[in-house]
This record gives sequence, C-alpha cells and structure tokens, in this order.
Amino acid sequence: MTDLVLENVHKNFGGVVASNDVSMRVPAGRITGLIGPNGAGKTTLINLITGMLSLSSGKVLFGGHDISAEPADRVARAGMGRTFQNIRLQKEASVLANVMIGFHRHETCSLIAAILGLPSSRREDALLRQKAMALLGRFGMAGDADSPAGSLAYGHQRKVEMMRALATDPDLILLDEPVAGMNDVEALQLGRIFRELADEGKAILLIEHNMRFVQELCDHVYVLDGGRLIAEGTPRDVVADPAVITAYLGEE
Amino acid sequence: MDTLLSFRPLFDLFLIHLGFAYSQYIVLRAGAFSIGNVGLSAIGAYTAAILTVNYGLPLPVTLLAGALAGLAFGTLLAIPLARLRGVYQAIASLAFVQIVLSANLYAENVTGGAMGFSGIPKLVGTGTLLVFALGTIYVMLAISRSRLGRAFDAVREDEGMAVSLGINAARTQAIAYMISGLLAGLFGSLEALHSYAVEPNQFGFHLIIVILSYVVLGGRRSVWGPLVGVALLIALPEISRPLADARIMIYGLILMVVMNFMPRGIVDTLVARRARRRSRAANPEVRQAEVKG
Amino acid sequence: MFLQQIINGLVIGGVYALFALGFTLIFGIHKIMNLAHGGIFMTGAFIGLYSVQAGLPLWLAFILAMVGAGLVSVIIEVTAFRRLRQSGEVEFSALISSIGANLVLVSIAQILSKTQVLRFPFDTFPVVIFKVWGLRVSALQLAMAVLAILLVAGLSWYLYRTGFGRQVRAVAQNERAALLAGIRPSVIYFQTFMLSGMLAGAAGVLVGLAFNSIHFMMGDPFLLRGFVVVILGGLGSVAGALVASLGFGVLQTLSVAYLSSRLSDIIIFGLLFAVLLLRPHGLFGRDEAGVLRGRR
Amino acid sequence: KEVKVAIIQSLTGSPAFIGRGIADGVVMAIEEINAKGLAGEGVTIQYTLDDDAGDRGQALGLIGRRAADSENIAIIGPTTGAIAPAAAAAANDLGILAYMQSNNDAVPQAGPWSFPFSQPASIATPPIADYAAQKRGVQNCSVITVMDNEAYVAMANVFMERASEHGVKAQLDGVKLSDIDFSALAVKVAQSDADCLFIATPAALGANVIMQFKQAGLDPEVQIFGLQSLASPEFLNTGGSAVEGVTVIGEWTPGGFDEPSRAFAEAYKAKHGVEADNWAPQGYSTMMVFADALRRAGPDATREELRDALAGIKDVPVIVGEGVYNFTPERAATFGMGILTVKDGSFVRPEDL
Amino acid sequence: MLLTVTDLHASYSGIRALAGVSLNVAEGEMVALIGPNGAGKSTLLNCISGIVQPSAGQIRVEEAELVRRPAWAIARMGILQSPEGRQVLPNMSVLENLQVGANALHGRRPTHDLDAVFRLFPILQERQEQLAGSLSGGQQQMLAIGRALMGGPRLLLLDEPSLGLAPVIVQQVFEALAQLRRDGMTILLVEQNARKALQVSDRAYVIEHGHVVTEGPSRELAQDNSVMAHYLGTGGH
Ligand SMILES: Nc1ncnc2c1ncn2[C@@H]1O[C@H](COP(=O)(O)OP(=O)(O)OP(=O)(O)O)[C@@H](O)[C@H]1O
Ligand SMILES: Nc1ncnc2c1ncn2[C@@H]1O[C@H](COP(=O)(O)OP(=O)(O)OP(=O)(O)O)[C@@H](O)[C@H]1O
Ligand SMILES: [Mg+2]
Ligand SMILES: [Mg+2]
Repeated sequence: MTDLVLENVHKNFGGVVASNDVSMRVPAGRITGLIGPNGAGKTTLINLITGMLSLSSGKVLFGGHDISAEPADRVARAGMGRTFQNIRLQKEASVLANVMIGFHRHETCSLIAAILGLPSSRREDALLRQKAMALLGRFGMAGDADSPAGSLAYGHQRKVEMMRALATDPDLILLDEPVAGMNDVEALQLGRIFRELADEGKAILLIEHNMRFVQELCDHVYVLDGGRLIAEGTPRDVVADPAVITAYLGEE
Repeated sequence: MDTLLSFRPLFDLFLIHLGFAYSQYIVLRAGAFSIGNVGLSAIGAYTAAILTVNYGLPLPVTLLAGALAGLAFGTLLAIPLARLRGVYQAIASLAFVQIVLSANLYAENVTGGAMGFSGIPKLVGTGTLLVFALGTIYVMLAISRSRLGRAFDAVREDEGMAVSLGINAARTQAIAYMISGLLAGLFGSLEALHSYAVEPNQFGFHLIIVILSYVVLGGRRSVWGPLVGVALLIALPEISRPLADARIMIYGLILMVVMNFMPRGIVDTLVARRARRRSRAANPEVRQAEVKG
Repeated sequence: MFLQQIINGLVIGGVYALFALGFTLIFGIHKIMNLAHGGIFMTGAFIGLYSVQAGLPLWLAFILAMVGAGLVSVIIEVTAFRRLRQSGEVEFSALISSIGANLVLVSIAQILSKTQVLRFPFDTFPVVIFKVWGLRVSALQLAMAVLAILLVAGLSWYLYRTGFGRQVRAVAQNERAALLAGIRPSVIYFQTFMLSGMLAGAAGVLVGLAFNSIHFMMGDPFLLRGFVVVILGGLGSVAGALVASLGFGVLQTLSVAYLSSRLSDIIIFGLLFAVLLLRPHGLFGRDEAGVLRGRR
Repeated sequence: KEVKVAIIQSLTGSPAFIGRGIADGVVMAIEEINAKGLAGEGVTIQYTLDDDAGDRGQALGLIGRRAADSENIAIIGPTTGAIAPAAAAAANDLGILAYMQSNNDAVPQAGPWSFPFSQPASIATPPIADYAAQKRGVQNCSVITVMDNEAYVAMANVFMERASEHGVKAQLDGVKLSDIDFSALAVKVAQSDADCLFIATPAALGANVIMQFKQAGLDPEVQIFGLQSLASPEFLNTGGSAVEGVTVIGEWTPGGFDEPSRAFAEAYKAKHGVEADNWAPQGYSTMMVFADALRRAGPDATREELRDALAGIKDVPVIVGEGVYNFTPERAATFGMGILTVKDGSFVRPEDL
Repeated sequence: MLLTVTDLHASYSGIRALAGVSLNVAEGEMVALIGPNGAGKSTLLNCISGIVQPSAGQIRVEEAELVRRPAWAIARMGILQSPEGRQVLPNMSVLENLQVGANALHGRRPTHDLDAVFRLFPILQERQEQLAGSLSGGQQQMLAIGRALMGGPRLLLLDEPSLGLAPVIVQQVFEALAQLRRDGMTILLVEQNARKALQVSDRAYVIEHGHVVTEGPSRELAQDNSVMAHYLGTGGH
C-alpha cells in the first residue's frame, strides 16, 4: 500500500503560517484534489511532502513509513514524482534528455561501469532512450524530442515536466497546476492520461485552479485556506460548501 | 622533423594541462564552482616528488600515491564545500588553495619552502603523458554519456529539480570532487616527475585563472571543450611570439574577441549552432528572430 | 602597540574597501566577475601619476584619474561584457573576456613604464605624522580614512536611497523584466561601470600615494583580496564589503604582529574558510528567494 | 662566421623588471662583442630573444625548441630562480649549454650543461654579515625577507647563519613580493630592541619597507643593511632621504667603479635614457664571460667543447663585483662583492672598509 | 486605431512562430487573442513590446513604428506587458517590484498609484516586504499585473493574466479589467480561458500556427460553436 498520509503538518516561514495542522490522505488508485486560494499553502504542502522543505511539526507517512525527515532525493526514490508550479527544466537540453533524467532512480548500472563506459552501461542507455521515446509518444510530443526544452511554448513545457515525473515511475504523483495555461481540449487529453495512471494503481495529488478540470477528474477534494483545511469531500460537495464559495470560488 | 620535435615540450605541457583542465571541468560540469583542484594538484605533485626523491619509490607507486592523495583531499574538501554554492564555493576553495600554498612555503623541511623541491628525476615522457591524457578523455566521454553525466547536468542546471528526481545532489557532487581530485593528483604527480622540480607558487592564483580559462574558453559542457581550450591557449602565446611587445596585448584581445563571438566557449557554441541548424533544416523559414537588448 | 596595530589594520582595510567597493558594484550586484578591475585600478594610479608629473595639482590629478579610470571601465563594459550579457552566459564567460581586457591594460602600462616601479614625487602629499597618546597616524592615513568613509557613505546613499539602486538590481536580476519596465540596461551599465571605475581610480591614486609604489602589476594582489572581501561580506552588500575589508585588514595586521608573518596567510584563509562554513552566504548576504534545494 | 645563441628571459609578467634589464645588458654586450670581435676574429653572435613571461611551462617549451635547433649553440637564461632548477635539468637532458642568471645551487648541481651566472648566497652574502658584525658591532638583527621567493630566502638564511657565527642575534620575518603595507611589521620591529635591520628584498620593495619602518618610529640609531638587489637607482629614487646611510653589498656599483664599468654606465644611459640598475650589468657581464669561452673554443666548437670552455674560463674581466669572474670547481660563480653605503643620495664605498 | 499590426512574421532561429499576422486595436478597446499552445500569442506580444525582433511586418501605435524600437523605449511610451511566466524580480521585495514598474512612467502621468494596485490585490499590501521570489504562484501573477499597471499603461498587454489564479481572484481580475476598459484603457489580452476572455472583450482574434484563423466581435465568436469546439475546447468554465 503506497497511500500518503499527513498528520497535523505544520509549517511557518517567520510570521507566515503556510501550513496549519493539516491532516489528509492520498490513497493509491485515486485522484485527490487540493484546491484553495492563492497563498493558501498548497505548493508549500507539496514541498513539505517531497522533502523540499522541512516540517515545523507533524508527520508525513508514505506507504506506512515516516518520511517527515527524509531528504528530498530519498523521498523521490521511495516513489514520489512531482511537477513544479514554476516550470523547472534544463532549458538548453533537448526534450529527450529532460525526460531521460527522470529514469535516474531506476538505472542499475554501477558507477564504475558508467565511468569506464562498459557495454552494460551502453545497453541500458539505449533501452532508456526507447522508453523515453514511448513516453513522448504518449504525450503527443515525439516530434519535439530533439528541440531544446526552453524553446517550447509554455503549455508544452508543462508536459515535459509531467513526462519527466512519470519517468521516475512513481507510486505517488504530485501535480502542481499541471494544466495551467492549457485550453480545455488539451487539459482533457491530459486528464485522460491521469485517469489511466490512477487506474494503474498510482496515487495522484492534483493542485488546480481549473475547477472544471478538478470536478471532472478528482475522486476526493481537500480545500485549504490560510494554511488550514476548511473543507473536504467529493467535488460536488466541496463546490457547494459556502465556506469554499466565499474563500475560493466566488459567486458566479 | 627537427621543428616538429622542437614542439615536443609544448606538446607535453598540453597533455599535462589537459589533465588539469579536465579536473576543473568535471566539478563545473556537476555544478560545483570549486577551484580547489589546483591545490589538489599541488598535493599530488609534492607527494610524488617527495616519495621519488626521499624514498626512491618506483614510478607506478608514486603516481598512484599522488593520485590517491588528490582523491583523498578532494573527498575531504567535498564535505565542507557541499554547504556552499556558486561563488561562495569558489572563494572557499580558493582559500583551500592558498592554505596549501602557504603550508608548502612554511613547511620548509618537508617541501623545500620557497626554494621548492628540485632534483626530481624525469621519469615521465611524452608517451606516458599521452597514455594518461587519452585515458582521461575516454573516461570523460564515458561519463558524459552515462547516467552519471546526466546526473551531473541535472544537478548543475537545477539542484532542486535533480533532487526531486531522486538524485542525491551532495553525493553526485562528491563523486565529481573525487574524480577531480584523482585527476588533479595524478596530473600533478606527472607534472612533478616530468619537469624536474616543483615549487609552491606554481600552484597558485595564476594557475587557477589559466585552468579556468581553458575550460571556459573551450566550453564547459562538452567533453571536447577543455581539449580545444587547452590547445588554443597553449598554442596562442607561441603563435604570437613574433609580435614581441604587443604579444600580451594581442593575446588579451583574442580572448575578448573569442568570448564575444562564442560566449559559451568555442565547442559549446558550435554544438548549439549545429543543433539550431539541424532544427532549421526541418523547417523552411530561415529568418532570425533575436531577443533584443 | 595593540591599538597602533588596530589602527594600521583599519587603514589597510580601508584601502581594501576602496578597491572592493567598485568591485562589489559589478561583481556583487551584476554578478559579473570583472577581473580587469585590478587593471582599472592600476590605470587610475598611472593617470594620477602622469598628471602630477605633468605639473598638475594633486586634486586635479585625482579627479582626472577617477574620470579616466571610469571611462576605461565603461569601455571594458562595452567591449568585454555587452555581448556576453545578452548571451546569458556572463557568469563564466566574463571571466575570460575580462582577463583579456586586463592583459591589454597591463601590457600598455608595462610598455609605458618600462616595467619600472614608479612613485609620486616626494612632496606630492605632505608627510605629517600626528602623535596622540603614543599612537602615530599620518595625515595621509587620515585623509584616506575620511575619503573612504565619504565614498562608502555616498555610494550607499546612491544605491539605497535613490531609485538608481533599484534599477541596477532590477537589471541584474532579470534584464527582460527591467526592459519591460522601461529601464534602459545600457544606461544602467554605463553608470555602474563608470562609478565602479571611478572608485577604482580613486583607490589607485591613494594606494600609489600611501604606499609609494605604482607599477603595471599593482592590481593583481588587490584582485584576490577584492574577491575575498566582497564574497565574505555577502554579494551585493556594500556594508558587508566594508566590514569584511576592515576585518580582513585588522586580521592580517594582527596576525603579522602577534603571530608569524609567515603564517599569516594560513590563518587568514583558514578563518575565511571557517566563516563561510558558518555563514554560507557571507556575513551580510542572504539566500536567494525561491531557491529550493531540499531539506538535509 | 656566425654563431647562434638563444636568449630566453622574462620580458613580461611579474619578473619582467629583472628580465628586461638583463636582456638589455645582453643585447648591448652582443653589439659590442660583434663590433670589436671579442668572440674571436670575424666571429659574430647572432641571437634570438624570447619571452617566457615568467612562466615555467613557456620557459621549458622554449628551451626544448631552441635546443632542437642544432645551429643553436647555447641558451642565455632563463631569468627567474623559480624556473631555474627545472630549466637547468632540461638543459642537461637536452645537452645544451644554459647560462642562467639564477644563483640557485640546483643549477650547477643539475649537471655539466647548466651554469649559474650569479654567485650563490654562500659566497655573495657573508661579506655583509661580516661587515655588520665586525665593523659596525651590531648585536641584534631583524631580518626581513621575501618569503615567496627562493633567492631572497636563501640569502637571508645565509646572513642569519653567518651573523650567529659572529654571536649576533637574528630574527626572521617575511613579506610577500606583492605586499605594499608593512605597517604591522614596522610597529613590531620598531618596538623590539633590534639595533640592526637587514633587508633581503628587491629594491623598490626594500625602500618602501625602510620608509614605512621609519614612519612607524624606528629608532634612527638602528643600522640598516641590505642585499645586492638594493644597489640600484630604483632604491634611491623610491626611498629618497629615508634610505640615507643604508649599507648594502653590490654586484653593480651604480655609475661604475672602473674604466669598463663607467663606460658601460654611460653607454647604457645614452641608449635607454635612464641609469642602469642592478640587472643590465649582469646581463652584460654574462655575455662577456660567454664571449670569452666562445673565443677560446673557436667558432666551430661543438656544444660540448663550448660547455667545457665555459667551465674552464679564468679571470674574465666583468663590470660587476670586483671585476674578475671565475668558476669554482663546483661551477659556482665568484666575482666578489663590493660594499656600498648611501650617502647624499648616491652609493659610495664606506670609509671604514 | 491605437495599435495596428500588419503582416507580422517572426521566427526563432529558423523556427517559424508568426507567419503574417495582422490585427488592430482601437483606442479604448479590449481585444482578446486566443489560440492553442504554441500558436504564437506570446511571440506576438513580445514583438509589440520589442523583446522579440520580427523578421518582417509593421507594428504601429498611432503614428509611431515600433519595429526596431528598443523595448525600454516602447515601455516608456506606455505600452506595457504583464509577461507570461510572471518574470518577477525574485530577490527584490514586493514593494520594490512595484516601484520598478513605475519606472516606465518616465514623466508620464500615472494611471495607478500604489494604493490603487493594493486595492486591486490586497495581499500584496500585506506582503510588501516579502521577497517576490518567495510569493506563491498566484501572488506573483498579481504582482506582475500590478507592476504593469504602475507604469501608467496606454496599451496594456496581458499574457494569460488568469494563469494560476484562484477562481475568485480571476473574477476580480476580469472585473478590474472591465473597469479599466470602462475608464478608457486599451487592452490586448491573451488568454487560454477563452470563455472568460470573450465575455469581457469587445473583439477577438483566434490564431493558430502563427496565422489569424478567425476574428470578429467577441460575442459572435462565443456563440460560434464550431470555433469554440475546434480551437478552444468546449468553452471555458
Ligand atoms: N520562503 C518564504 N518566506 C515567506 N513566506 C513564504 C515563503 N514561501 C512561501 N511563503 C508564503 O506562504 C504562503 C503559501 O504559499 P504557497 O506557495 O504554498 O501557496 P499556494 O497555495 O501554492 O498558492 P498559489 O495557488 O498561488 O500557488 C504564501 O502566502 C507565501 O507568500
Ligand atoms: N525562445 C524561443 N526559442 C525558440 N522557439 C520558441 C521560443 N519561444 C517560443 N518558441 C516557439 O514559437 C512558437 C510560438 O510560441 P509562443 O510562446 O508564442 O506560443 P503561445 O501561443 O504563447 O503558446 P502558449 O499558449 O503555450 O503560451 C512555438 O512553436 C514555440 O516552440
Ligand atoms: Mg502554488
Ligand atoms: Mg504563451
């Protein structure tokens, strides 16, 4: 079981309390939504989970293990993949190279083999290239394999981030506004991929401001405001919650 | 033949400095701005010199010892430097170089102080140097294509991103420091056993600048960058010799011009241009849009 | 003796500060490593010297040196850095092109001076020594201290109390965003390099006067120390550079006075190393906003 | 009949102030040798002049290149002591005579092909220590050397040893070549009970050390001595009145001390517009010694024959030291040292000598 | 017409981004620019702002030709952009970022002072001293818009202003835009949120692969199902 469980997670930056006593659960095989106003602490929460920031107090359990104090690279190797809200790519490198780096945690070849360039290392390299191309195909970006990632349009850069996260073959994927800057057609295509991933048994935590997307895709939604959980439930329940409407949705 | 042969010392210098350049390259490639490799070369050189002259150990042993000394100190250096980033790392490693230099000046009875350590037999010739230089290039190429090379690139470009993909940034950079130390120590030893004497000031600020120039001018991402940089910067003073008084000035001007037109260094700029040309070939429209300043 | 040594340390620290201030404008704020700063400093000293030798009064020579060094600095910006900045590779490539620029300056000075160590005529600045409570301070030292304080104060005011500093930092952090806000980077660069060069020129004349030696390589040792104090102080912090300079001067003096002059470098650089480990962004520097590296 | 020699000196970089002077002297000597036939009837010396920029790699490269040219019969240089051991070893490996300005013991020790022009510290320095102790009766000496330069360190060490043989206490402090501020050291020394200061540094640096020491309140009674490097116009120009009374050993007596040296001083001034410092006369003398060897070996001599001729020179007149140049059996140079005192802004021989 | 773009071409090292775009914006008008990822919308805005150099074509604001004019001069004319990806100055405080924005005034009369921006985005006032780089994504977006307003825009170019904003803030922003338009400001708006964009704007252009494929009054386009379905998905929230 690779469920993610947060227990009373707390984080403050000086005076700003970015995460206040948050407890939640992101089960495998499901898409869990996380919404809330700007500055509510959503991104901070992802950073806390993935080990990019350290907790002020509280616990993060992943697959039953306490990972609250684990460094970020170990968290990632435990099976978490993420995307960044502010896109972080190797801009000069090709799209293919950007995706291939995602395989890092699964490469088995020894360091010495790599340094000496032994055949085993070269075989593995070729295999990964193939796998990366397959991923590119799935996201409809095979044609861009050799373009420098920095030269892509904004929406396409987002996709590269997702492919890279998927290349780590995570059990839990944390997506920070994956469809920001995409239109609904493109968003829905991605939504389909996310659903497939969930069906394969992966847990997905999705931050989005595109409510239509959230409503269509999420099984369960948490709402943060000012670092605190103010509501949770099915998308339908949540959007009807008056607290959520005033804090986040606004009356339309 | 005579004239060719007469350039042999220059070629030897090229090979030794190639090693130094790669020991700088590998840490830069991994995103660590350390210039401590010059100090590590000094340690390697003195180790080899002392073992050869004072203890009469055979060449393979001294080379190994020099390389291992570089490796050991490189590994030690990696630990504190992992706390620092960018120019702060550079300055801390510069402090390390200065400390090694001053220690060499101070410890007269071991190192010969300012007099340096002379009377070292010339045990290393062009052949040996060539073998080690080619070996180094091979290893660099292998690393560059391997998972380690990709990890280096990721950590350099964006450490937070690399970490989120399961790459242990500190460990990755530590590996770079170790390889750098090994190369620095090895080529420091080769230098000592090739050129009869070592002295402390040889491994100071000046050498740091020279080695950085090789790597930056040649290109600090591609494996071939340092090679081109060393070749050019070693050949240039010789080519410009007839200019006499204006030599240094012309040399300076050439550095400026090359950098101005190939800001990423020669090889990296050419690689980027080729990539662009290739993508242009796939797309008929050829007019350029530039980002204006 | 101790107090006297502290004063000596502060004076040489003030000299480092003068050199470092111009350096920190370019290196600390624009993140351009201008290795030609030593050459610009040397140029200032030469211009000052030749002006005095041509019979001009010292104050005029001083102004000429500042302006001349400022212009040289601006020329270097245009020829050595402008294109690099636009390539986005300036952090490393500036290193090389400024070495090139420095070599040009140094070789011109070498040819002019025939490698000789030059000096101002003995009566350029009156040698007056004040004795207070057994301490000795020369008029020149006092003048230098006053000038250093004035320049630091002026620079801080210009950087932090006028919109200029904001524009400089904006250009340094994101040239495109600055352009979109109507800031003209070439003008900003012109101003900062002019200012930096003028400070270097002033420092060159003062050092030439105080230490009686002007030669084509005089910038080199300052460059190394300039790096150290700017980074030790914290990139971009004028106050940091000042404190680090003074601290560096005092430390150096005390280690020569009370320990061995031969150990002084080991002590200073050892301490530098230690300070950086305790404060990874220098004394007054801060971490960059929004950089995530992961907990450890 | 033409003979080819290669001059390799540091014409740029930090030792350029030495290398340029030496090169000037060498070239002046060659012109004179060719004009007067000093290298033998109808024999002229043809030279190449290369800059090693004070860089060992460049120096070794140049030596290799010049040695590979079989026409080339000898190398004059390189300049700096730091490069010397390596350069000497290279010359021996390549089998070409290298006549260097260094006084480093490693030069003759490297093998038969490498010759030092300058006297080793063990020969050059003791006279001044003897003079200070015996004639001036100093008791307690503070010695200032350049710790990052091997030649100055070596000479300072010899001074200290010799001084202690005379029962003089001596204490060593170091500065660096690039230092300009000596105030800390100045206060330290001014407040010590030293009655003697010994300066083992280059000229301008030494003058500045003395000036700053005096400004820091050095007792005017303290007697100041220095190495031959101070015996240069630059020392007087930089130090002004502060260096009055300083006593140094001198290879070169500024202005000259006998007929040939005075002639050289004048010729130099006429040609370069400034007075000769310590270095040009050394370059000049180097070539004069070399020409003597060449004349005796003959223009068709092999490299070996020339080498042996140089080792075998005897009593060659030179314009440095006491005017007569020889090699010891260990091929250390000897030509004596003068003792000079600054009086009224110029160097004179002291009366109590 | 305040802005007239005629037959504009632009490419990045040979890769074509704009292939003959013509459009215009009248004084006081709000025009939307919509189209799929990679269509060239941001490139067009950057050409107007002088950040990207077009390879052919004209851009006129009133009588002035903008092509080849430097970006800072264009900004000082009051043609201001809130760029894609926010481009805040990360190591400067929120306040300083806004003050930098006011640079573009260069003697012109401001349309918004600090208070006006703070009224629009109260959180910015609260966080005045915080470094912009540590703001949340949405807060940075607000800052980018605020910065452009501080420069006293005559022509405001907004590149996906709703990106990363909470729905309630998006509403506020669009209301604010409507208000600005009522006050007479001219706005060119790039949006993925097509329905919203068509609601607030007067006219719209749809671009794809660097061409204008459709244009017309926003209300008509919003009703044209084939446009909505084909280029923009089924139409917003
Ligand atoms: N390093 C920091 N220092 C101070 N405050 C910070 C820091 N990092 C984040 N914050 C604050 O913490 C709060 C939470 O930020 P976070 O990025 O998690 O918000 P978010 O929910 O992701 O918002 P958005 O939807 O706009 O992306 C914000 O108010 C932000 O300004
Ligand atoms: N700096 C660049 N270098 C090379 N190509 C670029 C660059 N910027 C954009 N492009 C290319 O130009 C085309 C148009 O990009 P542009 O950013 O204008 O699209 P867009 O319509 O704004 O898309 P999005 O909605 O995703 O922001 C794309 O094919 C993109 O890959
Ligand atoms: Mg966020
Ligand atoms: Mg865009």
